[in-house]
Amino acid sequence: MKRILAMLLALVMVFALVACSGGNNSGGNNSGGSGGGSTTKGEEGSIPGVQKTLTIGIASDINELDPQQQNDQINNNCIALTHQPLVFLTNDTNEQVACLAESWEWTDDTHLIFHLVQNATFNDGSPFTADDVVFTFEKAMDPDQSAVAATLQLVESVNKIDEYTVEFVTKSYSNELLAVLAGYPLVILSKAAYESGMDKPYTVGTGRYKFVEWKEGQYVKFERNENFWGDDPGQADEIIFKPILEAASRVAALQSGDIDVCIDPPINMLEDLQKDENITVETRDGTRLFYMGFNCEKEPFTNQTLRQAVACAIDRDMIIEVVLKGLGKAQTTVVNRGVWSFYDEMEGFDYDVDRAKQLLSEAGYSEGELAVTLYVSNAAPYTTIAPIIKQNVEAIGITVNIEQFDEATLKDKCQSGEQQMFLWRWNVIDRLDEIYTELFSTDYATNYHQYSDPYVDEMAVKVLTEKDKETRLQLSQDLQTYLVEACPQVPLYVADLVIAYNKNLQDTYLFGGGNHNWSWAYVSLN
Amino acid sequence: MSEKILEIKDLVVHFETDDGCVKAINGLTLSVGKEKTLGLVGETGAGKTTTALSILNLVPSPPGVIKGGSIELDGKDVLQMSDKELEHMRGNDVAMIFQDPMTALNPVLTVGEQIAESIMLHEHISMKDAFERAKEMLKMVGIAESRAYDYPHQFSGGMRQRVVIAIALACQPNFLIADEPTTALDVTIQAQVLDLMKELIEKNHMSMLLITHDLGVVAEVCNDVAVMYAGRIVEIGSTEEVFNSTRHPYTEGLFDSLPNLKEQGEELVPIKGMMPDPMRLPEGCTFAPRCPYATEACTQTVPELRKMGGTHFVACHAYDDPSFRLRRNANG
Amino acid sequence: MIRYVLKRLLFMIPTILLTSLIIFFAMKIAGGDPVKQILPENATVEQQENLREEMGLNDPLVVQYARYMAGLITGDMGESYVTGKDVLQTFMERLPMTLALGGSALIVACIISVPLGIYTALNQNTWKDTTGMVFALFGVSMPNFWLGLMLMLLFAVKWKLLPSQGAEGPEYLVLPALTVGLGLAALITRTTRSAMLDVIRQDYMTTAKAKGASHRRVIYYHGLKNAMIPIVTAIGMQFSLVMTGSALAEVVFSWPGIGRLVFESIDKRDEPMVTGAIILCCILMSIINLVVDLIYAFLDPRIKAQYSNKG
Amino acid sequence: MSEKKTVSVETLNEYKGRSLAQETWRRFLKNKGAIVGMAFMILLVILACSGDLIYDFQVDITGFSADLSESPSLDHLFGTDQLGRDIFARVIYGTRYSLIIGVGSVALGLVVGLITGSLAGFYGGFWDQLVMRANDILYSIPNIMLAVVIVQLLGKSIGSLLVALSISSATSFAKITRAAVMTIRGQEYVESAYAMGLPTWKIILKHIIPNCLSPIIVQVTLAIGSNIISASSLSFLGVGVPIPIPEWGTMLAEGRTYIVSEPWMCIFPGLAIMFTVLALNLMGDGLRDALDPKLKR
Repeated sequence: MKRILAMLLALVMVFALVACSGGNNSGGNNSGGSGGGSTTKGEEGSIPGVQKTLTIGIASDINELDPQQQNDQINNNCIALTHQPLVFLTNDTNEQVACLAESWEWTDDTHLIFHLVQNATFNDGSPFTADDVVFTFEKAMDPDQSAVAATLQLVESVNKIDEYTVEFVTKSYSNELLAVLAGYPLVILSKAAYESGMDKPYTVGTGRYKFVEWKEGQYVKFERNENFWGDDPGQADEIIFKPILEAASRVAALQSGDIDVCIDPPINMLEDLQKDENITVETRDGTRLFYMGFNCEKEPFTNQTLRQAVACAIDRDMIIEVVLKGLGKAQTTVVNRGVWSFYDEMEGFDYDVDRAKQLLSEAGYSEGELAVTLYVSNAAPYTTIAPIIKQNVEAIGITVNIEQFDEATLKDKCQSGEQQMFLWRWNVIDRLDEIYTELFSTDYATNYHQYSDPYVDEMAVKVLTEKDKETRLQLSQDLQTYLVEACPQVPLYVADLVIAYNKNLQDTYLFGGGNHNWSWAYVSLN
Repeated sequence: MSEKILEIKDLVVHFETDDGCVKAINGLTLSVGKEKTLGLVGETGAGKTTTALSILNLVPSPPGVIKGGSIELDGKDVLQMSDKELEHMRGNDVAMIFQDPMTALNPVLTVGEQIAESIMLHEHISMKDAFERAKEMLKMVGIAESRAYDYPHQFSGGMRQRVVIAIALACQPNFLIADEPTTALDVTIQAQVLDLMKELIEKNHMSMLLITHDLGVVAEVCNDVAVMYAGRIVEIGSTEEVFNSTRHPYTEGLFDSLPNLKEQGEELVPIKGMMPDPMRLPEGCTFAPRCPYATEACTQTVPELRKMGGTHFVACHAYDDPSFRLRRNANG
Repeated sequence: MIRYVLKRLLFMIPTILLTSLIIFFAMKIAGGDPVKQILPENATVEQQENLREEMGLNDPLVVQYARYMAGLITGDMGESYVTGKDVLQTFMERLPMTLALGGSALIVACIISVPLGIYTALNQNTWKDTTGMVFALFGVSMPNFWLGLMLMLLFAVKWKLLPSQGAEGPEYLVLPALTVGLGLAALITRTTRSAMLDVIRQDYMTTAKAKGASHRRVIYYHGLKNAMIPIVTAIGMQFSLVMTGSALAEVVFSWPGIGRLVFESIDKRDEPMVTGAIILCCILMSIINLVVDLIYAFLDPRIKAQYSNKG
Repeated sequence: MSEKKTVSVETLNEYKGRSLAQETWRRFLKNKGAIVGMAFMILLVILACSGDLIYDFQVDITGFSADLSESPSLDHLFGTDQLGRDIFARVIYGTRYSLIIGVGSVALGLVVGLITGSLAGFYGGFWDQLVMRANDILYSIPNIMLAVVIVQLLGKSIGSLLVALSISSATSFAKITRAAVMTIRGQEYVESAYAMGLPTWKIILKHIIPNCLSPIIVQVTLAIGSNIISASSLSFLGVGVPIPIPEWGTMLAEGRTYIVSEPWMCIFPGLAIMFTVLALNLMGDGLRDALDPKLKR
């Protein structure tokens, strides 16, 4: 009996040992002897003066690397390394420039022709041709195979004209189609890879890096694509994305040198980071608009004047000061600052308690009569914004109860219209339809405002299809003025993008909304 | 008088607890001769166990404090020994058998290990060799060698006490302290264990201090008897002397409270009252409050041991009056 | 003994059944609509309906549960809504990490606590006792996440001695293990102390001293061997505390273990992952309890005898 | 030695007529740590009760001022937080929430644990199986995960937090009660009470509960502390006490990103938690020593 026990204990020990070694050597069998996701602090890679590994500490977990099965920013950051779209969105002018397509033209209202680059290859060495493009989009348009089919609703078919020319047939002209095609879910996949029956065929792309491994919850690792077809390949030998969800931990990891880049450092830790001589804190104009929305279908906010009264009660400057320590910009309009046709000159509803009280009585309510609930996510910054809004709105005599949910629940509740007021954000870089259609068009799933107005629906389509730039600008600005007056939401601020990194980090390609492209970045050792 | 193996002089042991000072032993003097067995008799709480522990210098401290006196073992004062000397002495020169065999054995070690430990510690041999010796010891106390691998809970009370005896005798000490070795056992087993002890002591030429409250056991095993009350010896002498010419009223009380099988129908005479609170011992003779013979003088001073002839000593003021006789003796 | 183990394993079945029942229905109620989670927000109603039918979500809950249990028996616990990965496989990938963390935390805790417990017991009711206990209580008096952050700021950021994040080598284990271990120290110190207090008053300790064993030997050989029984029991009884501590440390130190998996899945309402992980946790804990009981038998021959008598 | 102790205590009781409670109290008083702990807890209870007299919830606690993120000064002893709220006021006012959560969850757990534990211990058989299996389950799921699931299920509020936290306490109370009941049930005085025809519930109430009081009292003090800690851990995971209630754990979790720039925002709530839990633990340890006859000297 003792022997049996001894064996059992031995088993337990072996188990524990395996566990330990499993923990210790995970991914340790990789090139250069560097541990799976560890930073090779100061270790030179194959390019002189370039640190071998670039490690990026990210704020949320990567959950999917199949481009068409997702549309999360953090996954897109990874996909941007390994794949390329037809057209590339620049981060300064918000224009689409050549990438896998050399040039393109609308031949008429329903035909868009792309001329493809002829020397491109996938990271497995196979050439890139029109077949891959057709394959990619046919797959993308099939709702059974793709999660982003809805973004291509306008496209009827994609046809191969010759080896390096493809044609998109659309239902109508669209100002936004190019921008859609620049999105990372629609990067070009390798038809050959899919047909070869390989595991994870979606990892084969034309980008500067190659997928190596994904240790769930730990890191995703990429290595430089030595077969890259272009003339500006990646610099760092490896790029590693490491999810560190706890913000304070992420900053600590940057300061201790365990990561080279810290995405989303908490605003209140910036001062300390700025003092650190090894760290650069970069801020640039953001594209993410935070707002408080009303449910326009549910009492009492079916009342437009009441919505305006609440809007007037909110002190945006205070919110920016408290939440962002000033690193953000207030705005009146619903279009994100920086997006083409952004127009902020309308009168709107600035912070004015007297006006708010007056509007409240115009809306037919007396002070102290109303009690409303505000749904918020239990994450930053909403937990900080919510008490301010509560205080602000209660100052005009409307009691506010805050209810907190996790984001998934909050989304659900907002979609089904349970909320009265809610806090949310919307990131838009260049597509107006992402605002007019997705936020304010009748019955659109992400229209959490439950806002429905035939005029807005009609105008949204006009803005999308109007070819004359001047007219379009006018339409868009009129629509903004209209929406601000209708007041389905109180735009609070656009937060600046803040990112902290090793001071030797070079060649970053950052976007104000967070869709960064790290293909060129590296840590210089000089 | 023959040579002494143990001489205790004026031993004072107190327990200094938070509640107050418990005066367990208050100037105890006794001695045990070589190859002799002394029976130490007294009520529960008289300080018998403390005396035994003092001999091994094992009075738990805190709260126990040995305030004064000396304990000479073979001429060496135990109280002056260094830790090393003490460790060497314990188990090797002096061994102890404890009252309750149920708790005296370590439940998580095999009995063989427990016997062997003592041998290993004192004879500096390997555990393996010691274990073989332990088996022999088991055989000596009448337990099959194969049971060396068993744990204490697998033994009955009498068997356990045999194991305890085996532990005590493992290193052939020349002095054995047995603290009520049979109290916790069934009557039938008691006799077996006593016989075994007697036999082994004679065989090994050992001396023994036998602590008990059973006067029958004393009569059977001991050469000498010391009667203890509230931390002092009140009467000491050869078994014959103490039994046949009892001098102290307390000893008399002990005999009177024993049922006598020969004279059926005789009423038992319990000693009235209770042992005094060891924190508040009465002035003078500590037995005075319960003593049927007590006089004014008894509450004044503590009586010294006085010689009553031969090796017989008694501590009682009553003998200031030369004509004093205990009732028991007067009648008998 | 084998029969005893088998019997215990059999006893796990109703526990697992009940757990799965409760968790399954709880998650069905709390989890929200899986279809909305899998499909993009702008999916059509038709798409949603198709998927719902395909996943069998239109069946009564009881049928869904039966189907789930059938899967469970064959080791198929479904796929994550978020990553699409197999639940069992994901759990098994994370399991070694949690075991490594929990195990080393226990070792850390024992290294601190057992000597401290003995020390305080031997000095009962003195200032040494009080100081020792306050020291032991230090870790349990603050939330684990907070302790972890403090340790990280000191050891990783300020002194740059240890890595702050991740799980790529033994050195990465130090800070999380220390965090969890300090949290457990109070419990083990307390148990050790009272077990030792109990043990040092036992007669067999006097027997050992009377044999001539040194103070050290008496305490560490005779005493500790007996005191280990309540200590191991306490650890076994509180294994959920180890898991809780690890779970929080995993979040702070980005340690890819089960705790983090569960929290993140709950946050994303990844229903199959949460349901599966919690059922698997339950099985894991039952096995750990069994192992603790066996260790217990190993330490205490009286218990061992009981088992062999029973079966 | 052991006989000596019994004698001295028995005689003491006889001479001075001290009850067991008095004896325990006297022993408790000898433990310095326990006294400090108890004094601190009394202070906290006073603070918790008087919070409303000193502060106005709307103005001082949830209302913010222009003094954003100020370091500790004479005006603001503990500084102010990111919304300009006085941290001293919030910590003082928060006492009640932390205590309510700690005490409330333990009380809830205690009631459930006592009832189920006595049922299981007294009736055995089916009840015992039922309670013990339920305990097994609750016990095989790590507390914090269970709590997160429960809060998720019931929605984020103090009430659901109480329920979530009480579950882990309930299991340990049920276990203690059951074990105590099972030992005591077989004892003669209970059997004689039974023989005298006392109804079961009365026997449980009169004979059994008082006899398992001491482990329960100790467990209560310790559980209050650990539940306060658990509450803050839940806040860290985003399912704690809803804002803007100034519960310590929430403040600590909220303030953790300010640890470098404005450390006072999390240090003071952190210290409040630490001292409270430390005090409770010292008190619990003192009680354990005082109540356990084995551990007397």
